[in-house]
Amino acid sequence: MEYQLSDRQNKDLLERMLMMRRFEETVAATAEDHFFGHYHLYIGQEATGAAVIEALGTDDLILTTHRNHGHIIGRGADPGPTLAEILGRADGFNGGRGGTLHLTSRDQGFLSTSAVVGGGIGLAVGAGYALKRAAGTAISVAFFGDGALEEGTAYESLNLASLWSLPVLFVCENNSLGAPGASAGEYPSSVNAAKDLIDIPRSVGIAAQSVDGADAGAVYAIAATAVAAIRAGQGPAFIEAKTVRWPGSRPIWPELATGITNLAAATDGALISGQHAAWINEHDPVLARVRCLIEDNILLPAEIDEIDRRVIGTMEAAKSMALASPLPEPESALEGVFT
Amino acid sequence: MEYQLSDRQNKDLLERMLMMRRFEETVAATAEDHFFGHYHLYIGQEATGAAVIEALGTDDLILTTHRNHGHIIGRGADPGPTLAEILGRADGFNGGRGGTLHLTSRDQGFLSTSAVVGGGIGLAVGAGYALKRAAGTAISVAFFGDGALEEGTAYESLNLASLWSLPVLFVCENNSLGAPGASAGEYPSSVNAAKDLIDIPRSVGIAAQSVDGADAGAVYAIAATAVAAIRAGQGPAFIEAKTVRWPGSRPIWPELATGITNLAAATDGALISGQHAAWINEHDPVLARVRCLIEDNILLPAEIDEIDRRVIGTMEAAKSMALASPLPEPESALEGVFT
Amino acid sequence: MSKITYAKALIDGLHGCMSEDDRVSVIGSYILGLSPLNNLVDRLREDFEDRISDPPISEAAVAATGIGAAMAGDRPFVDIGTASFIFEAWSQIVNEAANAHYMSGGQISVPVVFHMLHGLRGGGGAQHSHSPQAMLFNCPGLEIVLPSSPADVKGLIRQAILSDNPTIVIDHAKLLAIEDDVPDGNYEIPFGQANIRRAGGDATIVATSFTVQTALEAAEILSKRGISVEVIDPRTIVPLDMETILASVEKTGRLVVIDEANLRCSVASEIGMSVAEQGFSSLKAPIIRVTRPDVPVPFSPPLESYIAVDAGKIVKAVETVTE
Amino acid sequence: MSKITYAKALIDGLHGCMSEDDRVSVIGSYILGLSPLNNLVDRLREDFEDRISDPPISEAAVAATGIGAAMAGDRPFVDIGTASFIFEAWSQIVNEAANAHYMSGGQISVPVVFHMLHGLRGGGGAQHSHSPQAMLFNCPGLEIVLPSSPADVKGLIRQAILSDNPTIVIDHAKLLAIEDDVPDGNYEIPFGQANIRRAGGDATIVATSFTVQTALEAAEILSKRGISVEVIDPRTIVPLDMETILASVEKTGRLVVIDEANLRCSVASEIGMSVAEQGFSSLKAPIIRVTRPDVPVPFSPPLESYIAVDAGKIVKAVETVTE
Ligand SMILES: Cc1ncc(C[n+]2csc(CCOP(=O)(O)OP(=O)(O)O)c2C)c(N)n1
Ligand SMILES: Cc1ncc(C[n+]2csc(CCOP(=O)(O)OP(=O)(O)O)c2C)c(N)n1
Ligand SMILES: [Mg+2]
Ligand SMILES: [Mg+2]
Repeated sequence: MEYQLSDRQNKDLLERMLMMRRFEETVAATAEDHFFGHYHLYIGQEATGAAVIEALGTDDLILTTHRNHGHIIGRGADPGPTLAEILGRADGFNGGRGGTLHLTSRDQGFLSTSAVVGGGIGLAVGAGYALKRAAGTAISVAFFGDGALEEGTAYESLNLASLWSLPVLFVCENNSLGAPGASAGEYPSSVNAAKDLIDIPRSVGIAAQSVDGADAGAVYAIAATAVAAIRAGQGPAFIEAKTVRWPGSRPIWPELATGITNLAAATDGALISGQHAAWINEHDPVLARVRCLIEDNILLPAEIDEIDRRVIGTMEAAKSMALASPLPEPESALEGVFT
Repeated sequence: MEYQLSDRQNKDLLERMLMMRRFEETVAATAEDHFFGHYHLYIGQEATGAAVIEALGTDDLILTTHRNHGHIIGRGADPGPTLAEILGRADGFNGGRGGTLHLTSRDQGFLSTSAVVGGGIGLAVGAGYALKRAAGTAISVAFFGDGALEEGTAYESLNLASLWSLPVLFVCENNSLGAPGASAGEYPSSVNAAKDLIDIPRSVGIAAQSVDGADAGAVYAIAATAVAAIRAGQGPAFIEAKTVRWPGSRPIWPELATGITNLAAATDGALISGQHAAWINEHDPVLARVRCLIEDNILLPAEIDEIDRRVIGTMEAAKSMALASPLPEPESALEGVFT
Repeated sequence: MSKITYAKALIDGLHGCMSEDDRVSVIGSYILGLSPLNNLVDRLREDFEDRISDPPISEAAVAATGIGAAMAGDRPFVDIGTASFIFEAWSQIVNEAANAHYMSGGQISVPVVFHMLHGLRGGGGAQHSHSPQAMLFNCPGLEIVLPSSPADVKGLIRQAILSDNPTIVIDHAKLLAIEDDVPDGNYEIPFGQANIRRAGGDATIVATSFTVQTALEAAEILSKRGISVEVIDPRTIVPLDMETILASVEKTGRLVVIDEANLRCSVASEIGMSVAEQGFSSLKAPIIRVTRPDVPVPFSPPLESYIAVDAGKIVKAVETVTE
Repeated sequence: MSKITYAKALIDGLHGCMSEDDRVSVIGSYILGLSPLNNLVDRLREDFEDRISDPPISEAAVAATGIGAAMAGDRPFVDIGTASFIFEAWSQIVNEAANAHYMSGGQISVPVVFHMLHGLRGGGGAQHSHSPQAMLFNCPGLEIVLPSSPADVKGLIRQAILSDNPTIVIDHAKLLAIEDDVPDGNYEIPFGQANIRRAGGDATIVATSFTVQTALEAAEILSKRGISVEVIDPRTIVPLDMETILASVEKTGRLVVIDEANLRCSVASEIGMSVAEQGFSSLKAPIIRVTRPDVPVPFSPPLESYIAVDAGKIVKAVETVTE
């Protein structure tokens, strides 16, 4: 069975991607004048997150990583409290206690963001354990980077999920291939001797596939197939989405090196210029998606523009909300260690 | 290139196996009247340890596990101080501080026995790191059980050794297949979702092979080939030896269920009787080896008997030495935390 | 009320919770280690077959599984076996379980229980004899339970499972076979309420886990020598009932703190220091700690005995502070 | 003598050792974290290209590699990065590195150095702000070094590398940019010798790592208020120079202990308790600890500031004990 996006889903998915992109642009713009810890933008990986999320249901549970903004926004969390959290404000999802590294939106099914590389994978297996015991059809999803596969807990967790046939979807966003960050001092990741990362889950009997993470349709087809199999009780599945990590992380390379996205450039390549032009042209999954929707006559440029304008408006409102939110009361730091 | 055992090596190897077997029989016999912690006998796995050790050189370094007696004795460590250590005596290799779980004979190239499942694997990778930097031809060897492959550090260590092309031989003694221990309350091991354990090292690019661990000749051929490749700079290698764990571990199943080995039973099956007869017939690697040496006219029964008698004499001397050794001075417990 | 072993009381407590609440499941069945009493676990296996499972030797993933399941609403009881192996899952405990509730701003709670056996067991050596409670005490966000009697373990284990916080229950292998009166039926013992195991006026002893037994032995010897000691068992160190301890020290003016962990940064250090801070004016003598010295645990019996807390050492310490 | 940053002094010390001894290699090049000074590491990369390597994100295997290499005779300097991630390698540190020498009966030594950056860094949140020295203090067999100045770090890092024992060197991100006089050439600072950073007679402050700077700030404020404090930096907590601390408390009769770790079982608890035990008769007032409270580290700046040790809190504590 081949899963294809319906028109409605195509629109949804584009909106998710634009929400992700415009949110990160807002983060980068806000960061210039306001305190942030370090953060890691999701730019360049939108097609993967949006397509996987499109394949999920509302009861599914998600565990994500330091590069979590896209997942949370793409899943439909209100960007206001999301940005407020990143800014450490009282009205942030975590009341300012988590920040970008631990951003959690329980209402959207997020249980935790672990900033420990690989930390969320085992938690997702645990969520799968609980869901399997509950005997419903919900599944859990772990998003993680290629670097997480260097951690032994990732491997242990894969083995355990496989042994107990838990309903877990493992989504590895391999953003190291061609990532320009290394030269700017970013962490080396994908320091893995595996020729093919999917050989790792396969070695412990987990069905695994690689996909071009910039191709939302392809990711959706694979994710929807995997989700259906998991819901049918076939045990965990693993997807490696090959994406390209964009700059825009703080403090390592805080510039929004590729500028504010101009959707018109999807159809008019001449609008892309500057040092990173080739890279934007080749890799930008948002432009690629827009291009494809127009070419396939799924959406008109004007319809896309309308979505984008709405998204941009949402972000402006979110920014206002977040900046209007107060910082938490200092003494409240002592509260809430225990329930 | 196919490695074959020379006559000399065949004799050596048999002696190593008999030393291992007779040592463990001595341990079990001594345990009845003297204090021991828990221990884990190597009976049933002698062909693997002896053949791998036969393929090593004197400068090679070894890290082993809780099931270490065979490796240490097979490598030529004096059984006196070995038994003394297991008995917690002052003249034990570790001065009584380690006991069976941490038995260390540095002179034989043993760096440590970690009783943490998987603990020695990373240490062996470290030894390989040092040896590679020293640019000689020595290699390091990690012996470990199938259970160790459930630990994430094992996986991390394989990946690291592969990435850095370190001179490490990984020897997994998979003793869970057909092991009767589980029914007697032994730890479940081999709780691994991998259909084939060697798929795990292979997933991170390590050359790996399985072998019948009861067949000393086959283990030797594979080990010698792997050692030569490692010495030639080809990076780490992995061997899975399929063996069968014997009872005789304390406290779980302390009986020497299969009795004292009678070498005559190698040629006269009628001498094997009792509850475990089939199992001894099928699995005992010592009897299998003796049978094979006689059938292939490599050694005469009388020659084998002579070796065995010498080995038994050595064990009697070892036992006397160990039992004559005093317990350590209590106050000495406070010394030697730091160099 | 019936006279049963500590091990049975523990399993009874757990069984009671499992009977009441389907969300409670057991991951890891070596709850009583390799104790001869381990077959008590068979009752759980029979009555809750699909709720007890043996995981691979993967402490980190196993702990994460417990934590993630708890985040999703389950109430897992995760057995780690020998306490030394919790170190394999240290990041999961310290970085995930302990922080999640606070750092999520209260959105998430983590009602997981981790159970393990700590301490000197006789020949365990350096890698099977740890008492990790001292290190865990330095990690905010974990409730830490150290039972010392059959009646306590039954009620404390129940409270641990009912608690919505991540809770570490640390038993001692040498407690398992101890027999004593245990109330029938289900009951919980609230956390943070110390138990005055023996009343006395000349000196206060604070002890936890198996060392409570040793302290009671010492108290008996001391009473024969005319020294009357009060033995306090905090039962949980997080939360810690400082009030009971301070009130006792106010009465006796003398404090000896006992701990199975080694000296530096031990539970004894913390409790002693808290008294030095909050009860200083009551003190008539230096506080003395009786703990393992700062050495790895040696294997050989005379070496292990030499470093172990025993009644003799406690008696000596009390005699010193009451001199 | 030249005025250089702490970061440069650290790299100079390491460079000196690498120049002298081929057995010294560096595993992990984020020695200065994401500090803007991180490019100082380039000097090591250039001069010792084949002796510095970046491992995968596998703290446990990386630590084991360092330990195993040391067992085999190498002298690796292993950088863990943010101290919170040492928890991933806890078993390797606590079960392998710390025990090997003792439990082998002296056959093996483990001359490895583990380096990491601890503490509140500004926005690090609950998983990037740990100070693991308190937990490590409870593990016998590790030397623990907490430098607080450029001159100290250079000499201490050298001593750490020369030591035949496993040694943990814990730097603080906020120290890296501090500039001060540092002697030229190679020198080592022996372990176990506290440094009296400021002499005084009214109260003793014991502080470590970055809190030494905070304590000195507080001492300055207090001196303007007519209170003269002695600020002692133990520099290493294993071994710990109790003599210098006890001598100071004997003189001042008052003790405030400062620690970046959270309260329970902190380094401050241990040092305070040791004084309550060994220096009780000198004490004229309760000992006070100034540490982080027992909460995970929150992200938001006002929350983080609220729980941080600062000069104001230290001043208040000293005023209380000298009242
Ligand atoms: C256990 C642990 N070790 C090291 C780090 C520091 N660190 C933060 S992000 C990162 C790289 C992660 O790579 P990857 O998982 O591929 O995610 P990406 O940033 O590429 O999306 C590292 C090493 C960490 N957060 N946790
Ligand atoms: C980290 C850790 N977890 C659990 C244990 C308890 N334990 C001791 S032996 C053992 C089974 C090991 O199986 P395997 O590695 O296959 O070795 P075998 O005993 O079969 O030779 C277990 C779980 C341990 N020693 N270390
Ligand atoms: Mg990556
Ligand atoms: Mg096995």
